[in-house]
Amino acid sequence: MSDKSAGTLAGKQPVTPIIAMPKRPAGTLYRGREGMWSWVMHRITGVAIYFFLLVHILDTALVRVSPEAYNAVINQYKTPLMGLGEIGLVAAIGLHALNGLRIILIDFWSVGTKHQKLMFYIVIGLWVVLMVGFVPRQFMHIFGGGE
Amino acid sequence: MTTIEAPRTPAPVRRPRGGVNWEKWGWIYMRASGVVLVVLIFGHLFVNLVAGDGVKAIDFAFVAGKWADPFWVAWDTALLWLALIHGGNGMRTLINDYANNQLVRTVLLSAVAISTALLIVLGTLVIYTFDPCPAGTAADLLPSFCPVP
Amino acid sequence: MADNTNGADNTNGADNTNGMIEDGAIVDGVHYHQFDIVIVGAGGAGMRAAIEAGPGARTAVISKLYPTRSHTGAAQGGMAAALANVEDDNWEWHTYDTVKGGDYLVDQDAAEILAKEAIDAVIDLENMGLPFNRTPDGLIDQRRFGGHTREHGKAPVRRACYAADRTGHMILQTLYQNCVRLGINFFNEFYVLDMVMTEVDGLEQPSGVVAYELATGELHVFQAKAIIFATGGFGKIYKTTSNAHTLTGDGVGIIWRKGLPLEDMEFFQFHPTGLAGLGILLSEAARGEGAILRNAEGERFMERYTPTLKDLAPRDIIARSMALEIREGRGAGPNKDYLYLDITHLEPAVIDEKLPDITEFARTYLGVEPYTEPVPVLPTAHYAMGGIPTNVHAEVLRNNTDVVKGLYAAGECACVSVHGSNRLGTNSLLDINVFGKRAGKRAVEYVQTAEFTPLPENPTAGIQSILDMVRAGNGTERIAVIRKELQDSMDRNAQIFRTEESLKEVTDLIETLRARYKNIQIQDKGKRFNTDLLEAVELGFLLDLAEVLVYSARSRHESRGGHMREDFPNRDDEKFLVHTMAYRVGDPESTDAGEHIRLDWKPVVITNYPPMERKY
Amino acid sequence: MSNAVMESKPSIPEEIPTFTATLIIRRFDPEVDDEPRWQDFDVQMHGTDRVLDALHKIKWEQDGSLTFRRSCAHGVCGSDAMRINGRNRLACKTLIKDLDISKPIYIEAIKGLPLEKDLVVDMEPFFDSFKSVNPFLMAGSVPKAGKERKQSPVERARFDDTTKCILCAACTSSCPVFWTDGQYFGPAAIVNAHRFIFDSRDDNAQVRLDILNDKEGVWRCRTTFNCTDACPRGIQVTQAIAEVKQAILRGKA
Ligand SMILES: Cc1cc2nc3c(=O)[nH]c(=O)nc-3n(C[C@H](O)[C@H](O)[C@H](O)COP(=O)(O)OP(=O)(O)OC[C@H]3O[C@@H](n4cnc5c(N)ncnc54)[C@H](O)[C@@H]3O)c2cc1C
Ligand code: HEM
Ligand code: SF4
Ligand code: F3S
Ligand code: FES
Repeated sequence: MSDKSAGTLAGKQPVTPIIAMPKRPAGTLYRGREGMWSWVMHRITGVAIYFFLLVHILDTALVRVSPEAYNAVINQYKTPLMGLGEIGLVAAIGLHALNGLRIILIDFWSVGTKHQKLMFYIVIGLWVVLMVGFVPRQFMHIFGGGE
Repeated sequence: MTTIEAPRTPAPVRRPRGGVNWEKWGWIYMRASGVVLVVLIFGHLFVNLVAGDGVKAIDFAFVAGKWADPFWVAWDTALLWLALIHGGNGMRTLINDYANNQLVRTVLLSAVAISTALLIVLGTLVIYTFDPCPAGTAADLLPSFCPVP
Repeated sequence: MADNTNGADNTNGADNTNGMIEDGAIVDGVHYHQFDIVIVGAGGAGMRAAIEAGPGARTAVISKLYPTRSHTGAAQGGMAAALANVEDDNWEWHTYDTVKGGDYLVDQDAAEILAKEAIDAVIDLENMGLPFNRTPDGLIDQRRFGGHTREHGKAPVRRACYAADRTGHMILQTLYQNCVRLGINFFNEFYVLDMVMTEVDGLEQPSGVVAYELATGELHVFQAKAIIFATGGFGKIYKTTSNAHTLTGDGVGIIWRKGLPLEDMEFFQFHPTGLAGLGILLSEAARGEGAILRNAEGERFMERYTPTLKDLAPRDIIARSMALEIREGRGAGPNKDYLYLDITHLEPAVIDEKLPDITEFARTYLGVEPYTEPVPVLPTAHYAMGGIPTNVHAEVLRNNTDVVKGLYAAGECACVSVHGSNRLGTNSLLDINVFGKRAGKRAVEYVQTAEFTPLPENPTAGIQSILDMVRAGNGTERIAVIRKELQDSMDRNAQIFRTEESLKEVTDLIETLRARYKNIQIQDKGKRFNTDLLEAVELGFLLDLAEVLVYSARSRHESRGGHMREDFPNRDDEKFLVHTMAYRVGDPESTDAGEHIRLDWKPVVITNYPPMERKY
Repeated sequence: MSNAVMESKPSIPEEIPTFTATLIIRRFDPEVDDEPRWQDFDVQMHGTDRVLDALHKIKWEQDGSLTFRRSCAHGVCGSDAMRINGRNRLACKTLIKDLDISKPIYIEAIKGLPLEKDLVVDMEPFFDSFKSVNPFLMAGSVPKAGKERKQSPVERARFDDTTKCILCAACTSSCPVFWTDGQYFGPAAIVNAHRFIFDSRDDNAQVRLDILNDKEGVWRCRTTFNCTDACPRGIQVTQAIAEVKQAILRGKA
């Protein structure tokens, strides 16, 4: 940094401090590490899956109404847009599930807390593998030829 | 000299415990169900989205075909119950964390409880009262094992 | 905020005609409280007293810090007691070491009590839950410490009971935990700034204390039958010090301003191993575990000064030897102005187990890796041997013989005197426990029969005028500047080596600083959490205490323990085997210290150990 | 002459060049402000200076009304936990040079406890939680008069980590669960319960386990590890909480 404020050195009179710039956050975002971000992610994915589940049960319930109704709705799942959504769903479930296992290991494995960061990166790694396996296939299914 | 009102907060009131320890059992349940759910969900996703033609393959006939097998009936029932209670309990924690207003909290908690319960009942009914070959439906919509009318 | 204040806005008891105001009353914005015993200070000494007093009498502990923030928590090395758990030892040897360590200025009856009751003091703490380190048989483990020997100086002995290198932390926590267990009333972040005295039968008697509540800026008067001062030390008169920013000697200063005497103020201990440039302490425990002091040439220079005890000689001797090494050009570093503490020959596992904190200090603050590099160290102002004179029951003395009824002092602020002119390491944690307990016990006995002393007409007048002076002051001086000038000069002129010349210089400076202090201005004019205001008040105490220290030092024409006069390099038992007693007299505003300080002398109690030459 | 040695003393800091650091501090004066505001200060610092030194410099040379708690200045008293660049740290243990000084340093009070003034928060709720876990030895046995209770070094080591706690609140006020409603006991209280639950001399572990088996007890911990990361004493806080959870599940310490 520059030496622009050498004048503030041990001066007799107080240097009037510069009043803050107008827009500052009310408070800074807490800069947690792996543990905190994995939790944030776990929460968000958990809620997302829950809401998906609600909808999913409702649509499946249409099988009791009539095959036509069910098929009409389920066809919506087959549009490219929903296809992408399904990628999101799998991504969310994948993260939630893998991280859920990490949490369980932290809780029950005596040295789990010690390795939590490493396990976090393993979760991310496995998740990437999962997605690499799933995404191309899903693209094939939704965009790919086939009748 | 005026008295400035003491800025300090009163001690939080610790509510006495009673009845079932929801937090503890909830905690245990989340983990127990979690492990099982991994198998159930990935099995479910694999069969529905990956195997064969993926999502494209899903239709009434597909579902009916699956539920003709008691194995998949049991699988989906377990999935339904475990996942909904898991998710519902997760939502309960979240609401307890963020809804500070007692009224809002009660409303949200009831909403989650009701929707979870309702859907469990609904889902279970659907699985067990499912009729794979409802009368008056075009045969091409039905699974192959349905008697041709 | 008080843990247990009776918050009711009770103005019914607002009747001060008989000097008794009901507990919980608020009169003219001042809160009134009544307790049998009021303890000022929640460090080791204060809380040890509270544990004795709490169950026996209505007790309040008033502390300017949350109890667990007290500086007892910074103590690292250990607490001495001749438990003989690991090797042969007995309290009589401990007494001898204490007397000799204090260069024979120790009151030997008190030292005997200290050493004898040490054993119970340690066991009490263990029973209260303190997690001492253990021997393989499950007993309290002990380690070596400077000046503690077997058979009257033959060889170092393992006498210090310890919990890693956070013994003080564990003592403070354990005592606080037990206060919580007993439900002691704490008034945290209440600054006691004055003691109120009322004339009874021609004698000034303490009737209460006045405290400033940091959170609200309001005053509280605590009327009490017995008052125990346990406010700790005042190392902040020096710049390089192991003491906390909050150790400004308020309690000692209050007693001084009441015209009561202060004893042996010239004796201040400089601990040999402060982190160079910072003053943060590296415990003597390091040397107890085998660390070695080295000069720039890597020589273990203490072998030359104290061939028997070497690096475990008492602190005054080591600190002086270090200063000599540097003066003779064997200091390390670019300016040849510090020395090394070397623990590189110790096993990292031993270091981690026994000295984890201090190695971390070196790493954090100097960026030195103690496993592999020697740590730069320098003596640092550490401990006030002097303070409020008490007898062995912790009762405060009015003069050489008479006690002030209902007034007690314990811990570093008091002078019993068990430390004489130089305290042995680990004897202070012991002191606070032994004499804290005694103070608490004695106070309970006293309040059983004593009556409240009526409060005077306007108990807050004294402190209110000081607060008004500081708040309203719109002069040109900043407190930080005055404080820094004081501390710099004390480090230069009244540290390990002193001469008439240097002491005169700092005396003159203090007189001008006292004048400038009247011309200060603070910037925070608010009521809530006004730490600016309190720093100003604390500075007033620092100036007073520095003045007494220097004044007493000028009059002691000898060298003894922590007081080393280069112009009088020898100990002079003929003239100076006496305690200094300083009184504030006359006009405190006068610019010549001699006009408002009077010195007197008090004989040293000698029982078994006639003064001898001090060799290690 | 006699003092030549001492005069040139504080040489170590001098070797390291000075630099200017900008601190942006979240201020709040309850008697004036409705809301906290940010204020910038430039200070000249040495390489070995800590954030606490910077705050002192501001208070002593620029603005005396800046308010914060501090005492020991070397990380053992627990007074000065604050949020430095978004993380809970002790100001006296954070060296300026270890922060990225090309950017301003953000300093604000710890989160989740009522803000009183500038960097000072109300510690009462924190200490109340601490007190409510019975943080003191409750031994059933009476030791032999004048003797210590025995405890082997192994038993002693079992709870060593959690005896280091200085009650600074860095952990509790870093915990996202504690921020939500402040009802959770918080990691510090659990750490101090752990210290006694696993002390072989204590016979009332069950009492504390029951307390922590509460709605606001250990089960609210979601293993976010912020506490462990924040603890200036290096206590493995999350590990301690995990051990308490297991002890409750197994019904034995
Ligand atoms: C770094 C360091 C290491 C040490 N290591 C050892 C060691 O290993 N062995 C050993 O025996 N000794 C050691 N000592 C010395 C010993 O720790 C202290 O002398 C002793 O702890 C003092 O205890 P105390 O109770 O008298 O005071 P403190 O613990 O300092 O407590 C003073 C109390 O008074 C309160 N107070 C002060 N002023 C006011 C006021 N105006 N109003 C209200 N309350 C007030 C404070 O809030 C505090 O609670 C060490 C000292 C230091 C600095
Ligand atoms: C695939 C297997 C799954 C595993 C292994 C798993 C695991 C977990 C675990 C261990 C927790 C507890 C986290 C904690 O206490 O910190 C949790 C929380 C949660 N789960 Fe799951 N889960 C899975 C599937 C699901 C599903 C299908 C849903 C939605 C219905 C869901 C929704 C939630 C929610 C909302 C939470 C609460 C999050 C929080 O409190 O932070 N989970 N999960
Ligand atoms: S556990 Fe660590 S962070 Fe928490 S209060 Fe104790 S010392 Fe501070
Ligand atoms: S930050 Fe909070 S969530 Fe648990 S791991 Fe620590 S207590
Ligand atoms: S000032 Fe004591 S911990 Fe920072």
